[in-house]
Amino acid sequence: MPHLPPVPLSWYLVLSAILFVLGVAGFLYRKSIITVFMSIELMLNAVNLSFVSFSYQLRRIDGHIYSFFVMVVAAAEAAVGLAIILTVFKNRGTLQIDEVDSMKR
Amino acid sequence: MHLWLIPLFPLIGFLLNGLWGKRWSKPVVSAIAIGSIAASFLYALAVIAKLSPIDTPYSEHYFTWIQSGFFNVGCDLFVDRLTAVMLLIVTGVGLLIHIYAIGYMAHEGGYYRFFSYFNLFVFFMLLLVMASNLLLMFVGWEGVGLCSYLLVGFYFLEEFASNAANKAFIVNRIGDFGFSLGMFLAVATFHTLDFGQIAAAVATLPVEAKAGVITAITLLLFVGATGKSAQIPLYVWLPDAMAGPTPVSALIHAATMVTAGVYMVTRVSFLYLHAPVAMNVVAIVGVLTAIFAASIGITQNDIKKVFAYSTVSQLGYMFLGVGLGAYSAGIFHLMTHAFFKALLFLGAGSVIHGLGGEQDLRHMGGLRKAMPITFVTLGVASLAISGIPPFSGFFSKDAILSAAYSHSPWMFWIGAITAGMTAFYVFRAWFLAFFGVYRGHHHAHESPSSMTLPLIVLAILAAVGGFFNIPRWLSPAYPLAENENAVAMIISVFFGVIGIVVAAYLYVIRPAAADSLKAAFGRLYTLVLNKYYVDEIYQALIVRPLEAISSFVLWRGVDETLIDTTLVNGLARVIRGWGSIFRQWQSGSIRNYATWILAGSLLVILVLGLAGGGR
Amino acid sequence: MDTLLFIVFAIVAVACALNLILQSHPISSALSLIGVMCSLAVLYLLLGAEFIAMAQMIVYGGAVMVLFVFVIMLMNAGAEKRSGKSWFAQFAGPPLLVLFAAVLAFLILRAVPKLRTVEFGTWVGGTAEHIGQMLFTEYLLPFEVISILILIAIMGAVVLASKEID
Amino acid sequence: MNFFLISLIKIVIVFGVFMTTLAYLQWVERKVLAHIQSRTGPLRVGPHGLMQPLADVFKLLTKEDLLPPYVNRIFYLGAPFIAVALALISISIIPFGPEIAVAGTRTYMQVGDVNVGVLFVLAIAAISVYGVALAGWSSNNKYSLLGGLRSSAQMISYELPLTLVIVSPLLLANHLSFREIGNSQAGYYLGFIPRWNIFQMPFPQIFGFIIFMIAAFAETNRIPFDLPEAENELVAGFHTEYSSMKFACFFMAEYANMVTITCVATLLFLGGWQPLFPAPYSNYVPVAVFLFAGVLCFLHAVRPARKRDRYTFPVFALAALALAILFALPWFQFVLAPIFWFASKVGFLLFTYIWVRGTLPRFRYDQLMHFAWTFLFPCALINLLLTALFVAIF
Repeated sequence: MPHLPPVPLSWYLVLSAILFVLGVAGFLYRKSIITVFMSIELMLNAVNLSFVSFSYQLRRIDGHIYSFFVMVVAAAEAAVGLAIILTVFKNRGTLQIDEVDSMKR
Repeated sequence: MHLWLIPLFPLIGFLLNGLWGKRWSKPVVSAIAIGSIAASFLYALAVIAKLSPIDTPYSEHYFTWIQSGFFNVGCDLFVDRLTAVMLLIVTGVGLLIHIYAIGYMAHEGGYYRFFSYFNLFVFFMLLLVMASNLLLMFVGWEGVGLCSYLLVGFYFLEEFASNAANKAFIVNRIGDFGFSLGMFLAVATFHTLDFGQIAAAVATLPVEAKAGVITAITLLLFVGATGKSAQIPLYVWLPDAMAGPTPVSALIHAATMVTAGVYMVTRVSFLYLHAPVAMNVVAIVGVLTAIFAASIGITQNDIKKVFAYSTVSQLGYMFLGVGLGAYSAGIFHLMTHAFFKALLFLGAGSVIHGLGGEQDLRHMGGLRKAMPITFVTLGVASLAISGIPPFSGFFSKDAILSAAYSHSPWMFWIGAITAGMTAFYVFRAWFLAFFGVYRGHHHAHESPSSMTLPLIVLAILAAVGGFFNIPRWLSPAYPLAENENAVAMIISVFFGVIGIVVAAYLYVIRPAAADSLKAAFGRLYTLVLNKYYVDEIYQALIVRPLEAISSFVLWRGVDETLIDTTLVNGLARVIRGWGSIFRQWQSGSIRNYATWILAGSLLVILVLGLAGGGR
Repeated sequence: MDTLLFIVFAIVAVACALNLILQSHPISSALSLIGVMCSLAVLYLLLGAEFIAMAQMIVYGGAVMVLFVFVIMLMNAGAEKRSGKSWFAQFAGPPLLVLFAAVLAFLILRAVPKLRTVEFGTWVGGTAEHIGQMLFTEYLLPFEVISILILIAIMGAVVLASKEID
Repeated sequence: MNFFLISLIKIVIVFGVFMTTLAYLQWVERKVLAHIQSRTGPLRVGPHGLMQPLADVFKLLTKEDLLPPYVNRIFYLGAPFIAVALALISISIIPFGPEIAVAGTRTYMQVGDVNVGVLFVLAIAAISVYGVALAGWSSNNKYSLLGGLRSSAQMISYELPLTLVIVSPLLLANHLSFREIGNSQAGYYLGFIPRWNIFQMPFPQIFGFIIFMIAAFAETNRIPFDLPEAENELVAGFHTEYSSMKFACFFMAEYANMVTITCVATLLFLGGWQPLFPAPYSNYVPVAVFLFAGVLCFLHAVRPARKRDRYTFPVFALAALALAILFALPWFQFVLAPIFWFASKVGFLLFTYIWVRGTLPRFRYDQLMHFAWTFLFPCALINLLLTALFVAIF
């Protein structure tokens, strides 16, 4: 087994940043409401990773608690959000995000 | 000692009856109401017996109510000799009137509502009496005002009742405004509202020969007292307050609440003693109110109105007493007045009850056979209020008039004349009601025993109440006045007897003479009968201009033109104008918005990260 | 060992995330997201957050994503269509994204240089015991509030989903 | 010895035993079902059909591997592997016995000890929904889709009471590691009632155990909760379109899940490897059992029902007697006794599975969901509340 040097914590943070940016990109370039929603979850996950990383850095578990709360909120958000998506789908018959713009008209 | 239990009982009664009384039968409701007052009365007796002689005030601290900087208000109750007297009056007379109300209210709607309000009133009155600082007292003060409002407007379906309630409430607000200002000034001056601490602070200050800050405080507090205790110029609500049921008039508008002003002035006497100017004002207002109200009382035909003006007049007496520094005399009169005025109202209520709601003296007459107990007890009360020895009114009124005689003779003379007028109008009412021939249509009958029993008890108290030597009981805190003045005594009794004799002559012996007298003084009579048009003057001077200002300046001008048209609509127009430019941004595409958000957060991160946020 | 694990799972996470935004079918995206979450759970374990790692699997993997997959299956959501709208996002998006990533990376590497190195097992703070103690002492109020939030979310979801649209 | 080597050995042992168990569990099931229904069951391949599992494996391996044309290829191929991989993972953290010393090295009878073992099992169980759901969806077949949806809905629904009811023994043990939970159940009340969680004072977890078992039946899609593969409605549910080895994967996953969940039940409620009887007596039990089995086999060999039994039963009898002797030796006793107790409890629970399958009819789908949400969930909640209350008070 090759011996590798230990990973600095900043790599974790950079990974978190990359995932976050990918989440934003998904939000901007995906057209299905569900996928856009999943991109939001991806962003939340990225933020959770940075919480846990900072927790490791500071040797305090507050970051864990925050990410726990983020998870719970994400669960609530998923329940309500998916219910909304279902309702939109029932009303509109479409999941394309650009076609749900009746607030404009 | 658990002083808090005393006001707690009525509060429990209020809560029980108020929350569930509608579902309970009348006996249950009355048992709760009367039981709570009786418990309170007995416990107060026990407390006083245990504490007596109450040479030093006994106080209990429960919790700190307000703590803000130097300002500290505790929820403290305390008992001293003055409080003891008031406690017994409030709970004792209150108990009798509660019992009376069972019979009186038996056929009225809202039975539970009446008793729950009544209990609430007693609770607040006890709080007022036992409070050991001005703010807590003010809670009770406002509370009794609230109950007064609720009970005056008890028949709220009648327009006159709700109008009277509103009038009582609004006029009291004016007084309360003064009271609040007085409190603010007291806080600013003494940094406390606690009676004991204020007294200690005042003791170090010199007596103010001219008007100073203490004078201002006392005068502002006295404005509150004129509102609550119906003195000139704020007396106008009390006669109208007779729209409530008669037990209310007896308890709230004769025996207890209206005397709160006198109690308050006595309670803060240490302030008044440092402000002779204010004391003079109190005395002058008192004596003027006394004769003014008495003169109106002479001409009134409504039996309750007669007694209402009599109350105003007697309150004037009390203020005359406390204004002259004879605090114990004032409290003495407060007590005897509680007995005989409560008795007068209850007797009047008994008559009204017996006549099926008839209140006009011109439609009564000859009732002494039909209602013997009412007749006798009302007679005792009339003798007491007229100051005929040995009835109670004689002692207390004499104490006040003696003080006046030695201080300022003109006040004494006005007081003495008022005493005569008092005797005249009270006996006029008595004679008109019980002598001559019956002029009404309803079949008169004696009231039930639940009503006559309190009448008898109160009659006994009114007869012998003068032998409770209140001035001596209070003498440690309020020094006894100079020796009784025999001259003053003789003169006042003389005026009283004159009043009775004239009344007997005009209304029993030669009834026609009264009418010819009316005709002779036609203009004056009309003036007095219409209460000197004070209500109309207030209407013209205060209410109309206020209405005009409100509707034209505030409503049309400020609200409609300035706020609605200029500010609200104008702002909306401006924003709409700008909005028509900016709404181009509103593309309706979520992804565009997200891009904007991204750009914005990028900006924020750049600014924070590069400009020093990240170290 | 833990370096290797980090590299492997970081690559898996990034690959899955890329797959999420490149796939056109929602269910592929959903599965990619599950992949991201599972690899993140491993990274959490490396960072000593064993409770959070398990919660990540249970809550995200087991509950949230199952809901997603369910909804996708229920609606039989097909692949996406091209859309000509949102011109601003089309043109301003890529440079902004690149700039955003660059700024974040730059700030992390420049502004927070003195970070620890991660060695598995040197600090295991996130045990269930520690988390529980924190939740029920210092974070009691947020915990209770969030439970109410969950309750409301449940009711909201039920109301929204059960509403018949005519 | 170094850590990796020990782990490797343990992995090999556990994997071998586990796979064998899975294979023979199916044989046992067929046999037991057959006897419940007064049949004989597999009999042809090997003595008493003992070679039947091997034959089945060969059959499935050599069958034609059909790939239906309209399926979503990636997910269709991936689903069985997700299912079987997740089903096999969980066994790695199950402890079969206490710490032992082999050749001077102390080790646990467990592949890996995880601090949050219970959570790990729950996490894996939560993820394993995807295998079924994806299989159903990617088959592009409405029966499969319905089966997959039903199955995932059922698993999610029953996960709630399952999780809630697991919390109660955790409260009693005050730990999330299976090993600690097993250790916490050592000892006896009054000298003879084992201190297992189902008897554990102050509030006996017998109700919790029953709820757990019901939810476990549903989690593993077994009768009476096997709605996802209800053949009269859905042909074969989510694996309608699967054949050959991919079908075998689902099959294996189901049995692996059964074994895992019975192991969890044993650890959480039945005291894991703790013996039923106090120390001196418990050592004689395995010996007695195997002796009895051996004698029984001899008796059957003397009076064989079938011709072949004359040769097979003596072999069984010898094996049983050898085991009995093994258990009588002190050192083996030390190592094997916990495994014996653990295995016998798991075996009993697995037998219950089969027993129930042979006895009960299937639920209707709405009844199933109704049962989960309106009965089982409140019961689990009440059980949890009561346990927490008693734990807090005592």
